[in-house]
Amino acid sequence: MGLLRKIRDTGRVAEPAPPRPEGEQLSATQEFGGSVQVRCVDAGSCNGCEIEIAGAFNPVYDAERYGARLVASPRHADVALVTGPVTRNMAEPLRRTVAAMPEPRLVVAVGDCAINCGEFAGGYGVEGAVCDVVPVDLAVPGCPPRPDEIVAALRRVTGR
Amino acid sequence: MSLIPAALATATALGVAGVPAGLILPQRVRGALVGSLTAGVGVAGGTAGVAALGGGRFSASAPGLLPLAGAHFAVDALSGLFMAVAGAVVAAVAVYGIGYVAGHGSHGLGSRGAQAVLPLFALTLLLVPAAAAVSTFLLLWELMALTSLLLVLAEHRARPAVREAAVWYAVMTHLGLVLLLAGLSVYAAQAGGETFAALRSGSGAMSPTVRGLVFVLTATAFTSKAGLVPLHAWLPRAHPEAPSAVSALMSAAMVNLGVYGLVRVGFDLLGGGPAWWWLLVMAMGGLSAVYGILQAAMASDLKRLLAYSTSENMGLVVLGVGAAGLFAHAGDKALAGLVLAAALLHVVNHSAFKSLLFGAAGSVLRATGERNLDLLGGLRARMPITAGLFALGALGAVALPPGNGFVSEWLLLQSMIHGLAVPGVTTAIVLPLAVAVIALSAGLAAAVFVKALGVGFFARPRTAQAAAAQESPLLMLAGMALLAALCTALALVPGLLGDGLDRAVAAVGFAGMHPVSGGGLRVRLDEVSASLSPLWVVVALTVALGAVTAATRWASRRQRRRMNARLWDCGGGAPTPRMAYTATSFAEPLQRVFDDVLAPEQDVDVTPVRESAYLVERVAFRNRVPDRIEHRLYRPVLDFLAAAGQSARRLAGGSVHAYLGYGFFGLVALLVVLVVGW
Amino acid sequence: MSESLFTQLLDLACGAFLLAAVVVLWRRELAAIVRLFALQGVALAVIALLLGLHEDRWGLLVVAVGIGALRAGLLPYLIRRALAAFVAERDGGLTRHGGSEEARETQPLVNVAASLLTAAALTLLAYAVARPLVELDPTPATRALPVGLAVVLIGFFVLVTRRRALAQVVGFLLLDNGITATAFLAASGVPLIVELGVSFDVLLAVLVLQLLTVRVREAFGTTDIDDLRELHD
Amino acid sequence: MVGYTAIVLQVGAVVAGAPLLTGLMRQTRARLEGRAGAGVLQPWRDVRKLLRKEPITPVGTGPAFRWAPPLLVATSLVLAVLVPLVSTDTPVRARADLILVVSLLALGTLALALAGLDTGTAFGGMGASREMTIAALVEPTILVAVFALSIPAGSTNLPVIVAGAADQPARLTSPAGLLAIAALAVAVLAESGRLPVDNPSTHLELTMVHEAMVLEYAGPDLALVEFGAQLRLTVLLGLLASLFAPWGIATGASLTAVLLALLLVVLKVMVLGMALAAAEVFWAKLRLFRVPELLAGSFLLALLAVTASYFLGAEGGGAR
Repeated sequence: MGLLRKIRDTGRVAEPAPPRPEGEQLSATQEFGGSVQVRCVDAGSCNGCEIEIAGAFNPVYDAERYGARLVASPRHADVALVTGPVTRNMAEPLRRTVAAMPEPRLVVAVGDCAINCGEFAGGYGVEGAVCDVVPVDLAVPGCPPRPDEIVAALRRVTGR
Repeated sequence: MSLIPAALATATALGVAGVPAGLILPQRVRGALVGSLTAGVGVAGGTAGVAALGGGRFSASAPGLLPLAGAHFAVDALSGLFMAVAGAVVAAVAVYGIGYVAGHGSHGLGSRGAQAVLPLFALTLLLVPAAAAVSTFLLLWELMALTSLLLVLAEHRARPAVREAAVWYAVMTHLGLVLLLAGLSVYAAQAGGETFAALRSGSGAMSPTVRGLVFVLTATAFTSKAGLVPLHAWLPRAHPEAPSAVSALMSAAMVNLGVYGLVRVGFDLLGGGPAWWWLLVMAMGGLSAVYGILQAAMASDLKRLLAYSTSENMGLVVLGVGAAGLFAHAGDKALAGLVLAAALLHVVNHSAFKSLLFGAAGSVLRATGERNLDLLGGLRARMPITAGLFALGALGAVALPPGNGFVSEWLLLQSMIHGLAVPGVTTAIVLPLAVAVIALSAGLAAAVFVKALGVGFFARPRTAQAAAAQESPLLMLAGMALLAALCTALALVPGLLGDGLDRAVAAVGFAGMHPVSGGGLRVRLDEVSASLSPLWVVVALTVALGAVTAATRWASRRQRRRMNARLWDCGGGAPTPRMAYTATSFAEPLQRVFDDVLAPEQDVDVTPVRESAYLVERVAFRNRVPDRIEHRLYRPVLDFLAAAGQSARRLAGGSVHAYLGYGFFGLVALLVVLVVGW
Repeated sequence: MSESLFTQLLDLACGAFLLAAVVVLWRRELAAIVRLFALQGVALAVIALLLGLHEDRWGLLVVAVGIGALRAGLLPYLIRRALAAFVAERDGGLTRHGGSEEARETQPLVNVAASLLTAAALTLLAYAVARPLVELDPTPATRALPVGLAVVLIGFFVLVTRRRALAQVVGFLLLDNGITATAFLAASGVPLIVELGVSFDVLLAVLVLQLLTVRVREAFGTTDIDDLRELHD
Repeated sequence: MVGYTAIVLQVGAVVAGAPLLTGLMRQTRARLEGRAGAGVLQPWRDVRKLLRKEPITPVGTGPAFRWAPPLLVATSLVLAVLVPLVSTDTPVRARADLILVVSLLALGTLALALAGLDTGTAFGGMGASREMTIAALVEPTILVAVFALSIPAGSTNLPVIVAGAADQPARLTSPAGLLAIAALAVAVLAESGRLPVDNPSTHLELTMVHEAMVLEYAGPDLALVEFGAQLRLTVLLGLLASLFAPWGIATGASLTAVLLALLLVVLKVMVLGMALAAAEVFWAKLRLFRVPELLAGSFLLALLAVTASYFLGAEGGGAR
């Protein structure tokens, strides 16, 4: 019964939804129609971005209310959230992951490393930024980006 | 009326003609001709059976045919049912066998000996139910055992395991014969005659002890023939090692005769008995149902799996037979008739799907040389027709709609559920357990056949043999197609059997409840009713499937083309077929759940590299699920026999005089006993 | 109270009574087991209460209140206190076995699924055995007689198969509950004085057992009864 | 005529309501976790989007993979026709046999398990193996519970059972009735792949049962798989509602009664779904090898229900 009391005392922790983010609509958004399944790919990140992505789906930011949901297989996914500079060992798996997603599909690069290799630029194990490996449709800058920025990017994809 | 004797005579003539044909003919035409003769035996015998099911009766005696007693034959609807089933299976399997033999040359089933015996075996399958005297019955029974034994041995040159299986089979079937001989002899002596008519009229005057003794002896023999646990040990050995056509005949026609014997002796001749007989029978049936299917779930040898599934299905049938006895004892002939009809219907259905499954397994074995599911896979692309036929048989075996097994298991469940109307604390306790047993075995059967189909036929081939498989020759496919048609007919219009089933039930004195008629099944008792229409289910499913497909197509009308893509490999290298689940891994959760029952043997050997104990060079893992009942029950007996044999060797010193002396003293002792006795 | 309502309520109480015993086999947490035992005490009290009301025997009402107080209140309280003592000691962290093992029946001698199936078999046995008794005098009360018998058997089974001393105490108490229920249902209760005496005995037994387990625990660091085999040598 | 209307209404409500029920359950869960939630319409949006996506056939898969999703939905649709949710007096009432219903459920499970094996991936096989293990163990529970339910009605025919229970509510509050409810409820949880047997929202392959089998599906096929699972859950909850709270179900040929019954059954299923979602917040998924314990427990309950209805059933003509 402790949990019940906890639920009652806590109430709603999700913050009120901020206004819909600016920016032109992506072509696929229309087809998604407010439902986006997300597959995360860690292509070599320091895990800072992963923590923020987890934050974006927690009760406070609650990305799920805009229709985004994490899934376990790229076959189920519409969007690949790619983090980190793409390491040599992850380049091929990343290509395969994106190829395994059914059309229409989008790739979102999360974090500075994913956009331009960030701190790791020129590292011996780094193949390049995400856009060097797969076409990127949307980028979320930041090192790491704040959860609300990730949520805002996802909202541009879901259109809600 | 004269159809039955004519058909039986034709069958006999064809079967007997097959013996010289198999021995003399050159190899080129042997298979085809003997196969045609065997098919003829099947058709003729099946015709006789159908005629008997249609209400025909026949009885004849040939006093001179056998010494002392003469031969007696009688055919009623109960015999007719088993003859019709055996006839249909024999005819289809014979066609299959022609194709099977054609590829094998003169080895195995194609050899002179095997081809000469095959028609005779088919004939005995058809004649055993027609026997109407103890001596005739026993003679045919033994002939059936011997011919099947020779057929099991057919491939003994190819694999040494065949010989061991044959020894097991020979010993167990002859122990069964001894029990049967003892039981029926006591019965005949007490009844004062050896024809079934004499036994029937004499059973009333016998003391309960003698009746009980007769029943226990004969029931033990019959259940062993039916492959029931714990007397099943021959079955999972002989079925896999026999040529597949023979396995099909044994599993779909021969084991049925165990049930026939049980029903004939228990109900018809002895006229039913006290509750403990039937509780015993039900206990054996329930045990085999669950234990058989559990062992099938653990098996990765395809034919062994099918053999254990036979044990399970016969268990379900015998469970029904036992329940019928229980209800009859309580005085409810209507319910007894209903549940017996369900059991007999399951015999028919099981024969249809099991012969089909064994046929398909034979095709796989022929195409790949492999029975181990772990080494097969991907066959659906290379042998699509065989895979489809196996799937059809498996649908029957899992007892789900729209398969034919579902029809009879539904009826069996219904009759058990409604059996609670029979007063008494025994039924109230036994029936829920029986329902649970049927349900558990049906659930496990689903897992078993998903495994057999999914691991053996789906995904990609695991070995080169499986990858190089080729579709079977036309005649094998034709034989299986006949059986598939039979399965489909039984699944969609069980009403085909209709009155025949009622007559078979009425032949042992129970009320026919007409559970199967026209469009479906209907159970109607005093206070209960239930109905099932398999055809409706199929139509409904088809319509729904069509609607779903059409709706999906409409909803995604701006349809993108269906894309072929590589399997999702988690981004790593493409998954190799060796990564796919095998039959062993598929069964692992069940093995763990039923750990206490199965007692699997596992051991892990870790070999470290020479330099360090922490670096592993090789890990060997062995997992074996032995037949536990067999281990616990047979091993001590075998050990005892071996020990006894050792000590008996002292008697056999090698001196011929001593041997003659034993005979002499034995004779004298016997005479002394006789003199003193009188 | 109308006849049909009485039957309905009595059946319900008996059902709850049996169910509590069954669920004891299901759960591993000793705390939950004790809670279930308390629940069973309530069901037993309700059975006594119903019988008393139905047959206008006011003595039974007193017994019912007494049973409720003892079996749903005092005994669970005592066991819970013993349990709390173990768990508190665990926090000292000095014992050979972990405290969480003390608070849970982790490894019963017969695994849980098999215990449940055994319970099913025992219940069927109880029904079969009690059948002749029921047929002597088929009233709603005697018809529920097998329930009491089944609880006796299940209690015995718990006693045989559980390792923790406290689980065994509960098993013993289940057994006693079953006997009491059987007595009520068969003969509509034993004389008041006998019932009081028995209850007093049970209370004493529990106190003694509780003392014993504490001693055992202090001496051996565990209440796994199987470990007591070492005493044999 | 009213009978046909009832069936059309019922199937329509189930088809339209199945995703909404899932949405409602997710929303309930979200609220209890302090989240805002995606709204009850979200599963419909998911289905719509998946239908528009590209269908994919992985190389090496065959007809089983292709046809399992439509077959799953088809079996659920037939169930939606058969199970009396709105009216017991429909043209299919003679066909609505409880054993048939159970078998059709199993047929859907089996089709999906074969599809999982057909992919030839490790996860597909793993999911199929686990799913079939659970399905095999659920079967005895569910059929013995069916047995218990059929005793007072004297039939396994669903409309007869439901109508009988609606006439005599005492059947439901008897120990037999209550035990059968509990047993069947556990079986329903297992059949529909909910907590504590299976976690439908897990992302970890090694903990998956149902999800592992469908990892290869994409686009419209995936839409069918998800829709099929939602249909099953809805039909099963509806079945529970009809069996154990049959009040208000139409038993005659009156259109108003049918409409009222439709409204009531929607409410009942909503309440059941929300209760289940709320309960799931409190439950953890059981280890796979603890599931047999749960099912053994529910089997015991079912068996007790049978014996109780036989031995205790003093009234209602239960025992004879």
